[in-house]
Amino acid sequence: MDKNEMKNFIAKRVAKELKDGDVVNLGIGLPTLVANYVPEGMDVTFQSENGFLGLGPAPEEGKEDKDIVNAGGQYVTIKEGGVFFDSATSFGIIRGGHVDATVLGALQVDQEGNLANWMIPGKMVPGMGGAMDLVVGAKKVIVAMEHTVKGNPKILKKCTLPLTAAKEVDLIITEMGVMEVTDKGLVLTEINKEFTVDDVKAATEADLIISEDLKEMEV
Amino acid sequence: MDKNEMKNFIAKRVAKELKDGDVVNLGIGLPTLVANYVPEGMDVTFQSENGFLGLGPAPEEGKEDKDIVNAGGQYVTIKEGGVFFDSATSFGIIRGGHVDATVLGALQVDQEGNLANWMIPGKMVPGMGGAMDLVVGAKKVIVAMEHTVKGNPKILKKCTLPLTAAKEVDLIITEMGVMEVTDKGLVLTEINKEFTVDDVKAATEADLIISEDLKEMEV
Amino acid sequence: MNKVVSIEEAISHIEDGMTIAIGGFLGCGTPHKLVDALVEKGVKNLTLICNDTGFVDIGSGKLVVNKQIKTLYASHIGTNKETGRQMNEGEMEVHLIPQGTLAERLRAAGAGLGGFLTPTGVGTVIEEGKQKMEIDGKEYLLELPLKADVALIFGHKVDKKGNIVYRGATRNFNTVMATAADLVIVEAENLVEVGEIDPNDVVTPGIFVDYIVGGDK
Amino acid sequence: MNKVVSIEEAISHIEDGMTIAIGGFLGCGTPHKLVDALVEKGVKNLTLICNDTGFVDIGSGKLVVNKQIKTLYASHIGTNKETGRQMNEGEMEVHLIPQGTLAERLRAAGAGLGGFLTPTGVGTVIEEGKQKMEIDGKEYLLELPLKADVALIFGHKVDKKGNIVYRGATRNFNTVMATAADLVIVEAENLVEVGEIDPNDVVTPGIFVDYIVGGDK
Repeated sequence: MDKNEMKNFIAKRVAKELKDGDVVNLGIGLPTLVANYVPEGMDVTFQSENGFLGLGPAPEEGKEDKDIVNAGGQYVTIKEGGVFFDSATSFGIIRGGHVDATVLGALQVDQEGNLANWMIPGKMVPGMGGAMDLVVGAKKVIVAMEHTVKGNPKILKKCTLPLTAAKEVDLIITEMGVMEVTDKGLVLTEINKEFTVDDVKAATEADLIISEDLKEMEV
Repeated sequence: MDKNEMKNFIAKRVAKELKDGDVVNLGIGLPTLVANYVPEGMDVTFQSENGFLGLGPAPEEGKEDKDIVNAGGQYVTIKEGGVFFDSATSFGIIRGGHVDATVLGALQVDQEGNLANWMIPGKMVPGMGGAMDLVVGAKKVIVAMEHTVKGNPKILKKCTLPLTAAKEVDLIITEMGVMEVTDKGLVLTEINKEFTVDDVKAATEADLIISEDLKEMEV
Repeated sequence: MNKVVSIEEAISHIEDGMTIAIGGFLGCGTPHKLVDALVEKGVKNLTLICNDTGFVDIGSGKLVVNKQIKTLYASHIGTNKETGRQMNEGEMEVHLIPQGTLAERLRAAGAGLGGFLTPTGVGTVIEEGKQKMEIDGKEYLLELPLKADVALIFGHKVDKKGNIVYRGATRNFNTVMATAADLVIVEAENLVEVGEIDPNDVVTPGIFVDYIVGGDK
Repeated sequence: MNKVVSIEEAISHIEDGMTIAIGGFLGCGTPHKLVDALVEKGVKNLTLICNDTGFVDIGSGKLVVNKQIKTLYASHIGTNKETGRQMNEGEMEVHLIPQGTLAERLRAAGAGLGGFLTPTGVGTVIEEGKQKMEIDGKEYLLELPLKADVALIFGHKVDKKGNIVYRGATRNFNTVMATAADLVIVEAENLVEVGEIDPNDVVTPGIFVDYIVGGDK
């Protein structure tokens, strides 16, 4: 798989986690691809934390509306039945547990479900934006990312970067497999058939528990 | 003065406290009469705590709108430029100091500015409704009422009934005069020419400081 | 995801002992048909959250008269004598809450806040049992979220996704209650198709609504 | 009570050292003309409250580039490199605040609340210096109100009383900022007569607005 295929593979697998009627917030980058893989007939509402529900795809060229942009500042559309609101309402929805799932990337994630994705001290401090609220507020937190960065593990025993939130991650989905954060630790529940368990272990710093019921990762 | 004249006399005097651009909340009963005495050309916006700004007079018979009632449940109207909102917004406006004056009645009020107007233990417990928020939130709290009840003082040294709020009253306006709550105590600043200072003192349990600059109460 | 159901089906989810929040202000903006159905169903030992208990024959007060309420959270009960009688005779437990605090407690529950500091009630009996905090030299009471199992609300125009537009003074507590209950049932004055309400005009997003009844007047 | 003034008159009230809240989200819903006027006026040592600092040439970020900002409160600054540079080199004091907390702190200031308890930031550096409270077994941080001297906001349709209707995703922080400043200036995209906006459609009541500029496009 090339980078692009890999990202779409991950996004496809994330889409399988969504259920009819879900309200979902997708982070910038890879997570936005998830919207392309929602099965037809399934009613999933995407939230844009800058102020609306019913986020739709990018508009055709020339049909951009300056007042309809997503949280990344890109022109998007709103679907029929969508709703615009302000930031206080938006984060009331998020913090109040009315978002079923949030999908976002990570700089680091660990076996306790800790997540770091908003700063690298002394290097890059973009700010947390809405990530801290989303990770604390959403019912299900899914980290969707490439398994490693430049060959180095991002799934650790313990995050070393400043946290976005403590113990809030539920699921990690990468091109190698699907990992669930449980009381017992991080459990590999699905594996991409292109990799062996040893491959995954080698690319993961965290202690990986292999599910007795390990399945093939299907997308 | 008969009861009705007395109430209108008090309401007229209260109206003189209002300034152009003020946002004002009027309590049920006597205070509602204040709206009739706002000088023409003066822009005063009345708030109805059940959910709007721009409270207007009662509609003509037959023109009642079931969705436009005041906090007393009576049919009213909304003026041009008015706004409807929900209770959270309404009390955000009230508690946030965006109401310039609230005018309300009292069972008791005392020389420290304490107010009791929401219950008589064991006898009448209607509840505080929006009164506690209004008295705490409004920039200026004006108590408008008859000076005594059945000949007994209502303006006391110290309230004996459960308080609506502590030390929030700024001004007391009755048919006998105008009293200001100050750091030094309760100061009679205006007197109705139909009464003597001794009359007012006799009808008041609170220690009454007579302003050196005592004026005639004009309406 | 069909949310439009009969009143019977909607209230079939309401059982004895539940906490029910009902919108409205002295009957204005109250879901009257849902209240009537609840009176008919006769579920008991309910905890009721509402601004007021309306009148003996209007609004949520009917549930009081029918002796279905065990505990009440409200800001004003003076217009319904039966509420006062049941309170005084110890038949019903009544918690009187300042109106702004009641609205904010419901909002806090809906918005995932653990509480808020309000100046309302400082120096009064409302202080009792509450934590008092001083911020910037001013005293505040810590008030906690208030949540219901079910909210019964009323919308002027409701689309089939549950997006709601209110009219006039009917919003009152309907908006915050919609966010602060596990199950939300809206009584629609007018039911419209998805797309008939401009996304800029919606006040309560449909994601808060589980069931829609009425609208076929 | 004429609120409609020139941009020059409106911003004549803004002085060195003031705290200014500016609406918008990456430039969407930002009062661009007011920002430009403020850049031209050149007031210094401002404290800026905004969601993000836009880009070097779009939105409130222009004020950063022009070195008018001493202290910044924002949730995200990654799209404006100059903000990061000034922060790293100690030229500007930056307070990063989770977006929901920022919105809620402004709302609290506008709604007269002394603070609120949020779960956001528990277990992170955001905890530092804050009181932590446990409610019902869950941990929360006590966050305090955030208020400005002046708020610069943007409205799609504004009547001459200052009643505002927004469009699309432009509401963002404009609504809460309108409530949380001593002086509120709205830049109108369209200025209309009083009465042209239905009382049911107003999002920000005109009582919050002191001055109205623009609208003559």
